[in-house]
Amino acid sequence: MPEDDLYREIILEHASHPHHHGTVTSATHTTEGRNPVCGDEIALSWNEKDGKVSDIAFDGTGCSISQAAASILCDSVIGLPTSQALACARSFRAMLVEGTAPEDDMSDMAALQGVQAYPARVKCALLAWNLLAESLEAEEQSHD
Amino acid sequence: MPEDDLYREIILEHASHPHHHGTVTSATHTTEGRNPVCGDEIALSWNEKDGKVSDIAFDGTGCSISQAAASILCDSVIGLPTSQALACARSFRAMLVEGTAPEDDMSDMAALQGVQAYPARVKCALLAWNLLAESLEAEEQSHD
Amino acid sequence: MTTSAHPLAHFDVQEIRKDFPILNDGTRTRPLSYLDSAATSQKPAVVLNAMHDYYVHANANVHRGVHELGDAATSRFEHARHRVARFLNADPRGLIFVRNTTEALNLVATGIARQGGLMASDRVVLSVLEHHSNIVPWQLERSTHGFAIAAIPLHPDGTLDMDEARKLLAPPTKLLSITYQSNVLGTVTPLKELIAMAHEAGILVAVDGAQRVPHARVDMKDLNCDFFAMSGHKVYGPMGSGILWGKPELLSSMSPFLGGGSMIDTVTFERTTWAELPQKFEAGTPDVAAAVGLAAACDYIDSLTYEAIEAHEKDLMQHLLHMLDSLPYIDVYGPNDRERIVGAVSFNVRGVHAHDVGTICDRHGVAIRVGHHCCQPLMRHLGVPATARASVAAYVTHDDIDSLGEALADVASIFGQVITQHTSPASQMEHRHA
Amino acid sequence: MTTSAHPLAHFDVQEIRKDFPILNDGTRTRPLSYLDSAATSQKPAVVLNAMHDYYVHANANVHRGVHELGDAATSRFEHARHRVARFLNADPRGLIFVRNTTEALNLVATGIARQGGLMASDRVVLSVLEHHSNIVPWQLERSTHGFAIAAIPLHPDGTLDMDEARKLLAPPTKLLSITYQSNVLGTVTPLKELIAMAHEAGILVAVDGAQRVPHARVDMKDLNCDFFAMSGHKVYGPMGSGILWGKPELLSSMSPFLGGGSMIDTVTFERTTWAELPQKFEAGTPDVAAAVGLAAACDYIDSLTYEAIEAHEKDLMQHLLHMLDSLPYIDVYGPNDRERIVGAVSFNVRGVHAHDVGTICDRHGVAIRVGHHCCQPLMRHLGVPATARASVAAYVTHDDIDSLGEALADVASIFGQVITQHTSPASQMEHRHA
Ligand SMILES: Cc1ncc(COP(=O)(O)O)c(C=O)c1O
Ligand SMILES: Cc1ncc(COP(=O)(O)O)c(C=O)c1O
Ligand code: FES
Ligand code: FES
Repeated sequence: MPEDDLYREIILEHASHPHHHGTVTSATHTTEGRNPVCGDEIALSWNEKDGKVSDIAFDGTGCSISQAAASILCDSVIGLPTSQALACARSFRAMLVEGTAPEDDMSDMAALQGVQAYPARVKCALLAWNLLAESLEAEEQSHD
Repeated sequence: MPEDDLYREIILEHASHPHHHGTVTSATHTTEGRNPVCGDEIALSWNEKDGKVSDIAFDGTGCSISQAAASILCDSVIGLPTSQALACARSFRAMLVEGTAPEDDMSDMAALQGVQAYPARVKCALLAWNLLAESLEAEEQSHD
Repeated sequence: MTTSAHPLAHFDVQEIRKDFPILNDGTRTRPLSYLDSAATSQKPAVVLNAMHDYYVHANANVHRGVHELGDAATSRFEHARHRVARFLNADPRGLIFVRNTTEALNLVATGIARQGGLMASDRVVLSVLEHHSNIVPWQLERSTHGFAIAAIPLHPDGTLDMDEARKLLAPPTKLLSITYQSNVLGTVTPLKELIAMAHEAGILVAVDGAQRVPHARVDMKDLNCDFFAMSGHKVYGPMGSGILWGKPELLSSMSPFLGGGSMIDTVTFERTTWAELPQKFEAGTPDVAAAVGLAAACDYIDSLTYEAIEAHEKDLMQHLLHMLDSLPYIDVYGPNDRERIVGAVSFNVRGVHAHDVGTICDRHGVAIRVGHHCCQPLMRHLGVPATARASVAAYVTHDDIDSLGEALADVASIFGQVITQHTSPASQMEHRHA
Repeated sequence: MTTSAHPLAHFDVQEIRKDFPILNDGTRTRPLSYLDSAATSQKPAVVLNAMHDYYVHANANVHRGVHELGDAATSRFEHARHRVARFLNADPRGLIFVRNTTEALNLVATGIARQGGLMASDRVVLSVLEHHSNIVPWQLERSTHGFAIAAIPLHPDGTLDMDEARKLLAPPTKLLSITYQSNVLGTVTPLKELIAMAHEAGILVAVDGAQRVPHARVDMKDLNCDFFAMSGHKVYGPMGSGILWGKPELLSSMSPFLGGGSMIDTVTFERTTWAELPQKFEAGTPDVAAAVGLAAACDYIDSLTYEAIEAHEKDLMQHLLHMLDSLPYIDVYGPNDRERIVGAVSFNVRGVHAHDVGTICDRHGVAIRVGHHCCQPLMRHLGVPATARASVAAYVTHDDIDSLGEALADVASIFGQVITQHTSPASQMEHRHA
């Protein structure tokens, strides 16, 4: 086995000790979704304050990829303006779907790049990220 | 084209000028059936007297093979004891289904031997003959 | 004979025939003039190879695997879906793989009726042209849901009575299901006009496209029908391949058709919820090889181009109709304007049963279809129990049609006496001396 | 590794592997251990060749032609029907070609319910073991016809609670539809006992045989069920092939399933009558190639003999279960008596999601299935969201199973920390030093 392109240390670490696991109290936003292939579900809850994601958490169970991706998501967008959080979700999506190289500021997100080589698992990595993107996009549109 | 193995002169003659076409008046037996492949129908009617087929006729339309076979049927069994008529129908069937060589006394019936080479047309040749056989077999059983 | 005379000079039918293994079957003892493509087309090697390639490199069940072959099978299957969708200029989410046109039309009938979309007070409109596969599915649902069925009548030449159509496309009609091209007469229905009329009255339109796609480009966006059914096996694709396309928003609100694996979201004994489109309508293990083969058939048609196929087939039909019209003992069915007869033509040898005609053609190595062509109501309209039908395809040649002409002359000579009874002596003479 | 140790010494798995092109795919860059045959089996060359041969020498539509190819196609199709009927020791009149088990079970549910055979006061009995394809078809008919559905519960080890079965096989139950062998647990249900109980109470029995036919001879006369569904693609046959067999007298009195060509006698818009069996249930152009391929698969199995396949698979399952039971971090589902686990086994790596197990196995070239296996009620019974499943077939070797063992050790080493949390230190040690 070559150096692991999927189950990197950092992923396993996030999966076994996820950050921001649980629900945000009195969240301004909640959303949940299911990966239809496996039936796994993830729920996101966050607080938006002054146009920023002031707090965020995820709940639900699933494979290590989906859990790590959700944990990394929370780490990555907490404190960001919502527009930047959305941009972040879009870069992540582009990295996995279109194969775009990860940007410099993607930090732990880039660790999931290896998922691209596992078509059946892309849905896992995107589960939480798609939920966030869809929710922020819907919000953006309603502001237009 | 070699000498015609299907549309022999005798078949065409029976088909264009069928013998015993119509219905027998005050028939003791009537039966009708359809070839499911084409939808063509034939009706047979006959009189049984003293254990013999004293009169017989056929009605309905269909291809030349079915019409010739019905015409030849009427010619062949008229006047025969019913048991012999049934034997006749069975020999005919055997000739077409099992490829048995025609017996000496089969006369015009043997002209239909060529149908065997045309699987899709065997049903045509058997249409009237099967009707007769089934009817006589049912009668035989009810006498047991 | 090549068709080098027609405008698209690069279309060489002899070259095309090389693509079809069955047309070059060395084990045959006599020639084959296959004029029965409307029943099922022959398959080019590229289609057979695509299926074989799937089995040898990628065979697995789809949508459920996390293993390499499962990924490969799923990706080939979904690629096929997108390929066929592109072929039809259709939204791939609405593209459901089925076995054939028959299954596609049953899917529509069941999906709508089961959802409560066809009730006792409603009406479904068909036409007298329809194939049984666009009649019986509606009757089966009628037996449970009790709606009415009406059929647009035909003019004597088999064209639709558009005045009657207009009257029927009004309340309580909920749905029009109609053929795009008659498999018996070769005529094309005025579908865009019918669809506009129907939509104006809030009526859904399902199209039986089985006989159209073999002969002309069909474009879902342009046509704007609600449902479209076709058989892959009639367009150079494999047996067991077919398509139902439907507008995604309609399919989403419909009841599923078959229940089973892949089409569900969650299952409990109390209540089950459905998967998203298109999986919702693809229960159980699909025939991945058939889908892959159909996609290859789309590639094949596009490589020939519909323009070239249409030009070639038009030339063939002219030759065919000219031949039939020149034989005094032949009755051709359909409009007098022969330009309107496309891809297939029905006829009878006067006084001779169609099955006898079929058998004699077969003895000349000419494969035509005889019978009611699964169109008993149309046969009743034409007043005949059966017809003979010759149909063309990209690989058909003038020679094939000339062989049919010879076979028909043989029918005339074998049944000469019968024909004489049905034909005027003058025209009979003409033929005898031809 | 060959299985020369087992009694049938002429069974050489390496020779058998040569029959399967995909197992000898020179384009692969890594080995393939295909342990997912329960999803779909690989196909031997004889099956692929039979289909190709059909397309190259006999392709035409069936039942309607009077031409040579039509005869050839019809005769190959009907020969296939008789071949498969002989394989199942079944009356060929009751043998209907379908796409897969799912379609077969939908056919039974629709045919009975539409005929009025399942009404609001009736009950259908299933079991908690069932695949979605033996649950959802009944629910779809329930939505129209309103009958009740009940499920025979399971003991904790996944075997049927026969006491509860006995109670349910009584009025108002009209029909029992049940699996012969679990696709998740590999257990075989006491079918003959259930059928006897059901018949005593005048209850019809439909059998989902999808997972049984790959592993053992099934005999319709001996089993005496009323309906039997199977997938050809799971028994070395092509995708798109499957069978519903039913007692002819029952099928004759049932409503048709799909409406269309070939299944009718006469059609008018007012009233349509049905063809005789088996055509009544085969609407539209069938997939002749799939039927021909399935018949070739029957020939293939008979050439290997079920006796040899069973002995070989029993040996494989012993090796597999021994390996799984020796790994302390593995939970195996099903009865403790491992002899009762046939053809397939489900397990989980404690603390690790089944999809992660599946992906790591895949990286070792080991194809297993992970997920709910279209058995969500059974997953709920087992108290897990998903399992990993390994299944065997004639072409599987000890090496394939050893590769799975290595992959599982890799799972353990990647997820070591997680597993530690879920496993006792002692057994954990044992594994680490193995
Ligand atoms: C027990 C059982 N029933 C039914 C099915 C459904 O088979 P298919 O997908 O071929 O319709 C399967 C396989 O997936 C199965 O294992
Ligand atoms: C107009 C038309 N509709 C429907 C069908 C049915 O197609 P299939 O038998 O492929 O379901 C056919 C062909 O037989 C047809 O010509
Ligand atoms: S397997 Fe369910 S989310 Fe990854
Ligand atoms: S074709 Fe109808 S009986 Fe011969």
